[in-house]
Amino acid sequence: MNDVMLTSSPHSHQGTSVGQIMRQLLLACVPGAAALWFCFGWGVVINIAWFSALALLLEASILKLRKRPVLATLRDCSAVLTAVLLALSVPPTLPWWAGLTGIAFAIVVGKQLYGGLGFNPFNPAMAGYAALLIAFPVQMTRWLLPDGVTPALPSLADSLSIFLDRELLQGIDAYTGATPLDKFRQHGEQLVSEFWQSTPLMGQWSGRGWEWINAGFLFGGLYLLYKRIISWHIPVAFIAALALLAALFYDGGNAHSHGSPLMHLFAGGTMLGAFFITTDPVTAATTLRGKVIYGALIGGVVFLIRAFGNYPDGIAFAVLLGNAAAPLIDALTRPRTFGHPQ
Amino acid sequence: MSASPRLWNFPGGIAPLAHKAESLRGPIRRTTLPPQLIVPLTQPGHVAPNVLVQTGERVRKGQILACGDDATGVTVHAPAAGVINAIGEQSVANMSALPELCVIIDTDAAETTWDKLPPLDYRTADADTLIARIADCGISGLGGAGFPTHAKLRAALRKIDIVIVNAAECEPWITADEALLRERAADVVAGSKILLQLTGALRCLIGIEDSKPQAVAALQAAVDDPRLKVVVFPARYPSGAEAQLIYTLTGKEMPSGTRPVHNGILCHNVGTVYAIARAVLHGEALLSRIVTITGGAVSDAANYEASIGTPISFLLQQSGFDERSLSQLVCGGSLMGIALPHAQLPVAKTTNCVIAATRSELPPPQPEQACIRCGDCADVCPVQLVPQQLYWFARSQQFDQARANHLNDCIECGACAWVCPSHIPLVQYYRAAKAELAEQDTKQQHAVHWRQRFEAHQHRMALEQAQAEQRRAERAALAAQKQEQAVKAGPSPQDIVAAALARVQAKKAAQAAAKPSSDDDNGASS
Amino acid sequence: MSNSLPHDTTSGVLWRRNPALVQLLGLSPLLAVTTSVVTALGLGLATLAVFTAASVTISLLHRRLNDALRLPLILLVNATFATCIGLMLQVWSLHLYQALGLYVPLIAANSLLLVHVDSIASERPLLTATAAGLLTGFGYLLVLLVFGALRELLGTGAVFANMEQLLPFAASWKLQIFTAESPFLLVLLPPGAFLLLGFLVALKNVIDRQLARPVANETSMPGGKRVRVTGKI
Amino acid sequence: MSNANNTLLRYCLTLAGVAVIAAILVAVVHRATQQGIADQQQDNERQALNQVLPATLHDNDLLTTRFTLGPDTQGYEQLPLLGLSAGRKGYIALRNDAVSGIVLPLEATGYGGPIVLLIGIAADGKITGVRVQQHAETPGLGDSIDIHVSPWITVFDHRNLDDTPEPLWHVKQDGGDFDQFTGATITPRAVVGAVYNALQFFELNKDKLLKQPANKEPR
Amino acid sequence: MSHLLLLLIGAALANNVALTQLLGVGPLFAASTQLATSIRFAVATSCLLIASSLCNWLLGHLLLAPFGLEFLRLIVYALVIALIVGGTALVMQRKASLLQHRLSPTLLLLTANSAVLGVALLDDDKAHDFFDSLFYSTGTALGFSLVLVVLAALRERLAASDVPVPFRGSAIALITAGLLSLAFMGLAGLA
Amino acid sequence: MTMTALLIPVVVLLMLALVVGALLGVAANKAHTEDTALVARIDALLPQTQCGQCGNPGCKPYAQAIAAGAPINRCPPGGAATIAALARLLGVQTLPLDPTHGSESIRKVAFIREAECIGCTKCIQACPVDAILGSAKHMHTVIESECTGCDLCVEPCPVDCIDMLPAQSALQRWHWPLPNQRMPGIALIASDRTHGAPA
Ligand SMILES: Cc1cc2nc3c(=O)[nH]c(=O)nc-3n(C[C@H](O)[C@H](O)[C@H](O)COP(=O)(O)O)c2cc1C
Ligand SMILES: Cc1cc2nc3c(=O)[nH]c(=O)nc-3n(C[C@H](O)[C@H](O)[C@H](O)COP(=O)(O)O)c2cc1C
Ligand SMILES: Cc1cc2nc3c(=O)[nH]c(=O)nc-3n(C[C@H](O)[C@H](O)[C@H](O)COP(=O)(O)O)c2cc1C
Ligand SMILES: Cc1cc2nc3c(=O)[nH]c(=O)nc-3n(C[C@H](O)[C@H](O)[C@H](O)CO)c2cc1C
Ligand code: SF4
Ligand code: SF4
Ligand code: SF4
Ligand code: SF4
Ligand code: FES
Repeated sequence: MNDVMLTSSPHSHQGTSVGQIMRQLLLACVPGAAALWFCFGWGVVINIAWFSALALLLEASILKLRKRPVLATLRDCSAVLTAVLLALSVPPTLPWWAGLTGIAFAIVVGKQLYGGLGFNPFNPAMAGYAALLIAFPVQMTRWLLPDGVTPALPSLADSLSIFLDRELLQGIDAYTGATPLDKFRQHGEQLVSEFWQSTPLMGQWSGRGWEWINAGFLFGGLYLLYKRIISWHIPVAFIAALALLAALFYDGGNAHSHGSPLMHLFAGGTMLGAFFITTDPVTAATTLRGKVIYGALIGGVVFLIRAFGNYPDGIAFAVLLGNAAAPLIDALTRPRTFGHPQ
Repeated sequence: MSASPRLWNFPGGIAPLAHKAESLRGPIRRTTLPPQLIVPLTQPGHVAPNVLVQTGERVRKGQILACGDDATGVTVHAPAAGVINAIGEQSVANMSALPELCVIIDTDAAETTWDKLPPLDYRTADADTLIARIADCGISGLGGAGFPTHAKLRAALRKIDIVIVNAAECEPWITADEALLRERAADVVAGSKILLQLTGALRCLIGIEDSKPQAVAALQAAVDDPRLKVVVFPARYPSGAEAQLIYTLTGKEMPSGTRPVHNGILCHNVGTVYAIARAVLHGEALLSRIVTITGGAVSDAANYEASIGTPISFLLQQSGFDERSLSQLVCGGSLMGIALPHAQLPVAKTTNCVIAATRSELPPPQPEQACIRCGDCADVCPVQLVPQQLYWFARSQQFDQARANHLNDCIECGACAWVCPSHIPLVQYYRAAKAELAEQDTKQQHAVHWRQRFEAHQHRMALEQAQAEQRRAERAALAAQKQEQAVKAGPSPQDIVAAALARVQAKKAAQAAAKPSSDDDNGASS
Repeated sequence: MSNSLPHDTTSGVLWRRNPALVQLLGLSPLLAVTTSVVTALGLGLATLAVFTAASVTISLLHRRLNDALRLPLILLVNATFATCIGLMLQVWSLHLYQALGLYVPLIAANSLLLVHVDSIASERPLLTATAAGLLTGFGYLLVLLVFGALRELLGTGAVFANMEQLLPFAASWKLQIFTAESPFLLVLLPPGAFLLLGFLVALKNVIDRQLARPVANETSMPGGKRVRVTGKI
Repeated sequence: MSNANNTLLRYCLTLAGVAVIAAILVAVVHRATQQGIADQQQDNERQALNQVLPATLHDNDLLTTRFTLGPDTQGYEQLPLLGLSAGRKGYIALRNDAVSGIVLPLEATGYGGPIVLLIGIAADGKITGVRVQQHAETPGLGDSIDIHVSPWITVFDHRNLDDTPEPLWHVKQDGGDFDQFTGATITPRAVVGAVYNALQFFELNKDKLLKQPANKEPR
Repeated sequence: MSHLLLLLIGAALANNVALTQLLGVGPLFAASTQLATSIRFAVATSCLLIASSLCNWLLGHLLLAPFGLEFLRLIVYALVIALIVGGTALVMQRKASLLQHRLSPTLLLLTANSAVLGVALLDDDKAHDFFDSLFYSTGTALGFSLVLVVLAALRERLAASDVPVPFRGSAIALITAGLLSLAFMGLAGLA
Repeated sequence: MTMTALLIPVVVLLMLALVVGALLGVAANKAHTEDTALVARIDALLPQTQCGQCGNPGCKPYAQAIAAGAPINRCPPGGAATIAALARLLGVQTLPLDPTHGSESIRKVAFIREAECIGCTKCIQACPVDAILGSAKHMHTVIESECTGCDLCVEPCPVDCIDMLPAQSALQRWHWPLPNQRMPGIALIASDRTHGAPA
């Protein structure tokens, strides 16, 4: 009784915790990750393991350096989540050193330099992705061809060799090629339907394999919505803006078309971005109206980059731009306080 | 029974586990008189009370122990007869855990006569009489804040349309109001009618959560006046907070910075209304109140009608207190209550509940983590603040920003901290920041006042200086005249010395004449 | 921005209150032209020249400065010298001039130069003004140089490439320190410039704290500087 | 008010005085450096041309035998082969007063936008050099076409349409003779295609081009 | 018309003055410590930028070019900027210059903005006609203002962050700008 | 070099300079900057204790000094809050309070032990806000609500009968402190969250 701590009210709590939320997110990643593994093989798994280990190590050393509690903080799982999301975004052929650079940038520059969990204005995983893309464009644009397009996915041994940056028997070029979005950018004078015929890369609605990957993340996202871990505002606004713009510029699928809404929704990182990345509460806008604006802004920029920019996909850049705008959006969309005029 | 009235939905809110059944298993218990009572003399704003008794003095039950200085002061009565053992600073159930002035009475259980005032007929008495009676009976709000009821009523005299009786009791664990309503609804109804009479209001709404069907039934049975209406609304914390309750019942938002009485509404807690009824109809001062004793560390949770000043430990004992399983001792509900350092503290007029909680019920707070801006807090804030932003501003000590974001509208309900996955003690941040802002305001007021005073002072000094200057000039002219004469006469060194001496003499005389002015010292050199 | 103090010591200008690192003055060129040593050195020297010339000129004119005239006069002087240096640089090495692009004429609007000329030269006699101009310009040059070398090294693995553009005899100065399969492009691009400078500033802060540690706080008498508001002292 | 006018006058005069000095200074420096700058500019241009057309191939000053080619220039067969979007300069190399080679401006569409090239072709149809003058390819991917980044662009030296027949004017991935870069096929594909087009254009307009001096511009 | 629009978008986003062209970076940091200040400053800089760009275009084409005096352009542009900055500041100065014997910070921040002079010079280099110049300077002004205000809002947020001590202040501001610049790289190719 | 080659630039720049000079000159004459406004705005942020600890005879003089360039960190009664407000107004960096001018403390008021007072009036003369009542040879009292706590009256008192006492009781002063700021999740030190310690 003597050493009872006297604290301000309230004295009870709902019982949720940050670690719990992050673990739910990790769980929700599983369907999408499984689809990635199915389509691209072991590289994905290797990346997840490597990134997670590095993230924990880096975060622990910085916390140690800053004399902050290490274990208690690692237990919030946010570093692992960052690592997993980054690993799910990068090509499965990334050599170990590029992964190291990327995760170091994400955890150290993107997160810990700002003070760690909760303080970072930019999405660490996307900061890491963007930095990697700029720094090592060759490795970052080297996507595997999905199962079904290529006769064989690299075996586990081959995947490990690729990861360790060793020479392969057949050469890595045998497995790699442009992603569907990249290929689509170069459809030149073809009609969309002609383009679809011309390459085995395209599947039902979108890139072969990528459809399933996006469906996986969509499924995980719906689980998060159901669990009320995330609110609908950002994903819905993001998807709506992207689909709307795509529809506007679809142009009947002729030579100047920028692709159908369906293609855009199930291509590249759309669903991962919509449910797992734009929703990062730390770096997103927080007011309800703000969230809608934020989601729509990112969706719009993603389309602009895909359609008119120099990059085949723009989730990372769009998210970073949205992050930058978030504080401003928040400042401009403060809700009306009870008892105050509008 | 008419069709259920329209209800309005206030924003946000939470639904924590109620924990109310435990203490509602039996009727309100009366306790034996504890051997010693510690009666707090606390006054609004912590100003010093006027103590009217002395150590060693014998007091009767209901005798006035102390009163306040001004119109907002609260009268404190002896809850029981006995001898004053001491008057001094004692720990009481407050947030600071700093001692306050109390009177300790060694009770005399044999002596039970009670100095009551004569009953009043509220239908004929005028408002001033009624308010004076309420003041004489030492009633202050029993709903939480403990604001002197007579002061609130005096401000309410202007124009009140609606009287609202707050029977929401939305906080977990507390059942004092519910118990009161189950057993003594008639007095509450009588008190409401007194308030209607006193204020001239046309309607009285008794707001109560739908989680208290027995109390609702008792109330409805007791209501015998068409002006009174019992309004039942869904349970959601903090439906009992004044502004939220008023909105639920009337749809009126109290403009920020105003109190309900400014908007034609008077809101009182049922306990207060009951006390008003007792004071007016029976002349009884507020000597006891109903206290819920509950929590896993007591085996026999119940409501007690306890004399003010009863040590909490005394009540706990009666309920089978097991100190070993205690984790936290909280006075009030789990969401707004005060954590108590120990149980040797007295029941005060605002003490509605004591929770002796086990570790699983109210675990010690988890370490604070960084805010992840999840926005859960904003979803539940009943005032539609953005709590996390207020937190960021408070944390970085940008208090002006916090003010601009309406920190002062926060009712400290704790809903935000209850949901926060990062376990941030948000309310403590707000309290600290609010205090800081209040301090700034006081400083600002002082500064304005002192600037005026200083300028007045400067002005006065300048005037005095000018007057002194003038006198000096006159003297100088005089001296010059003299000197001129002396020159004409052909001065000698002796003359000059003599003249100087004369000047000194003159100066001393002048100084004696011009009393307080200090400027004359300079005159010597001229 | 206006706190570049006129009474700085050499170590103060070069390190402790280094205008570029501490006050973030003259940042645009520092970030833009430091992709290699040769461009950094070229712009640094040009800026140093304008610094000195403008300091001298303004110090000569300082009696004639007043509120309304200060700005146009300073800009006029800066622009004049920047133009002259630009013309001369074109003769010396057009390649370098083109590599530096806009940043040579933009010396005229360099915030460090403006603040320096405004605060130092206009209050000082000729000689000290010249010295101050040289010193501040030199401090800036050093930062440019260090930053340029760092970025060139990290980005390409070599330093002192293309030095012949500035110094005709320096054609063989290129030092290949390491060869990477994938050059670290990020440091050569604008984001890398910001990030790297951020790290440099932090490094300076760390060093400063290490340096500051042994110095005991001077004890001072609290309230020692009080004056009486009323009455006698 | 006269006081105010006085200060006004003083403002103007001070500023004017300094302005006059500044004008003189700058005018003098400008005058003094004018010639030097012009020389430098020509030197630079010559150096650039030297890279695509070695000095040994000609005895004239290429700057004196410039001509303009643009999208709207008349009189050439299949001008679109050069892909020009704006008027640019070509140069004629003379040896012993005969045309010994030619430098053509050229544009290709790369990954990040237009790639601006200069190609030198000897009178016998052999490429003497190709250089990229401007491009917006992704750093680290497509930018290997820049001589400062990689020597790749020299693979064209000495080739002609005979020793490298049409099927080989492609990147290796498309069955041709030229290396692509790791992770970047579009850029080299574009450059190879453009160079091939330039050779075709040269073949088509050989007669006109090798008689070019009529067209020459005064310096 | 569409090329004017592209010019505007390009100047505002894809080739943002501050983040990709690295012009006006000093004032960007100095004026972005508070959101409210940054907005005022963004408006002031935008007006200055557009006005000076147009004045300078007129002077350059109507005065300097006819007399072959292009070599004077820097001096002329600088004087025009001084006139606009100084004039507005003198007339509108609400906050008296703090230190009487120095240029006021606001004045300095406006003048020392290399974006202002830079745009005038770039107009020449790119041979813009009058409307090009109008749209280009407007785009530049928009781009600068956007980055300034966004950075200010970010830095206000940083003020409450637990940034490691050596990085507090300008270091973390620079790193934030770096990440912002990284984000803007994604817009390459738009326009 | 021909004369015209020199003349044209000279004439052009001369004209331009004259125009710029004239316009700026006119503008400067029109806008004679009012400094008193700034002093008043600075003064509005000072606590008006009028204690002189800043080295100026009163708050207004310190405001003037700041307007003329004095450091903003010299007022101990104002403390960190005042420094922050000044920094915001003036757009300069905040600084810690200059310890040579004193340290921040809670507000105090003068209290005269009336039994000991000899009525010398020295304290009355010292008080900058006329907060002391009394006349010669009669005991003096401080009007508590007017006293700024400057303690200027303490030193002149020949019998040392003036005490500076806290203006508010500990209970009145108490408020919740900000929770432990070392974040995140530093193990809580009991005393940091245990109340009772006045902020
Ligand atoms: C004129 C007037 C002034 C009041 N001033 C205060 C006050 O300063 N503090 C206070 O807590 N309640 C004051 N009250 C009472 C409030 O209206 C309210 O009933 C009381 O604060 C209870 O609030 P609670 O919701 O926190 O329990 C005042 C009421 C009136 C009529
Ligand atoms: C969050 C919150 C919850 C409250 N809940 C109740 C409640 O359930 N019942 C109640 O009577 N007063 C409650 N109050 C206090 C009321 O706001 C108000 O102070 C009281 O009804 C005034 O009556 P009184 O003057 O009789 O105390 C609450 C206050 C707050 C801030
Ligand atoms: C961001 C990004 C930038 C790229 N930049 C270029 C480039 O500049 N040049 C290029 O040839 N390919 C570039 N590519 C790669 C092409 O899109 C394509 O994937 C590559 O040429 C491989 O084509 P292949 O499958 O035909 O070998 C880039 C890809 C990405 C994702
Ligand atoms: C819904 C949700 C989404 C998240 N998305 C990301 C993400 O995209 N990238 C990331 O690094 N961390 C993400 N996190 C983890 C965490 O918030 C993030 O690491 C913080 O930004 C670190 O301060 C997410 C967390 C949640 C709850
Ligand atoms: S609930 Fe807690 S973590 Fe979530 S936004 Fe609010 S304060 Fe931050
Ligand atoms: S404590 Fe304040 S901020 Fe939090 S929910 Fe309640 S009213 Fe809102
Ligand atoms: S120290 Fe502060 S309170 Fe005292 S005189 Fe100076 S400004 Fe006023
Ligand atoms: S009474 Fe004393 S302490 Fe109070 S204001 Fe006057 S001189 Fe200052
Ligand atoms: S109290 Fe006035 S002199 Fe001592």
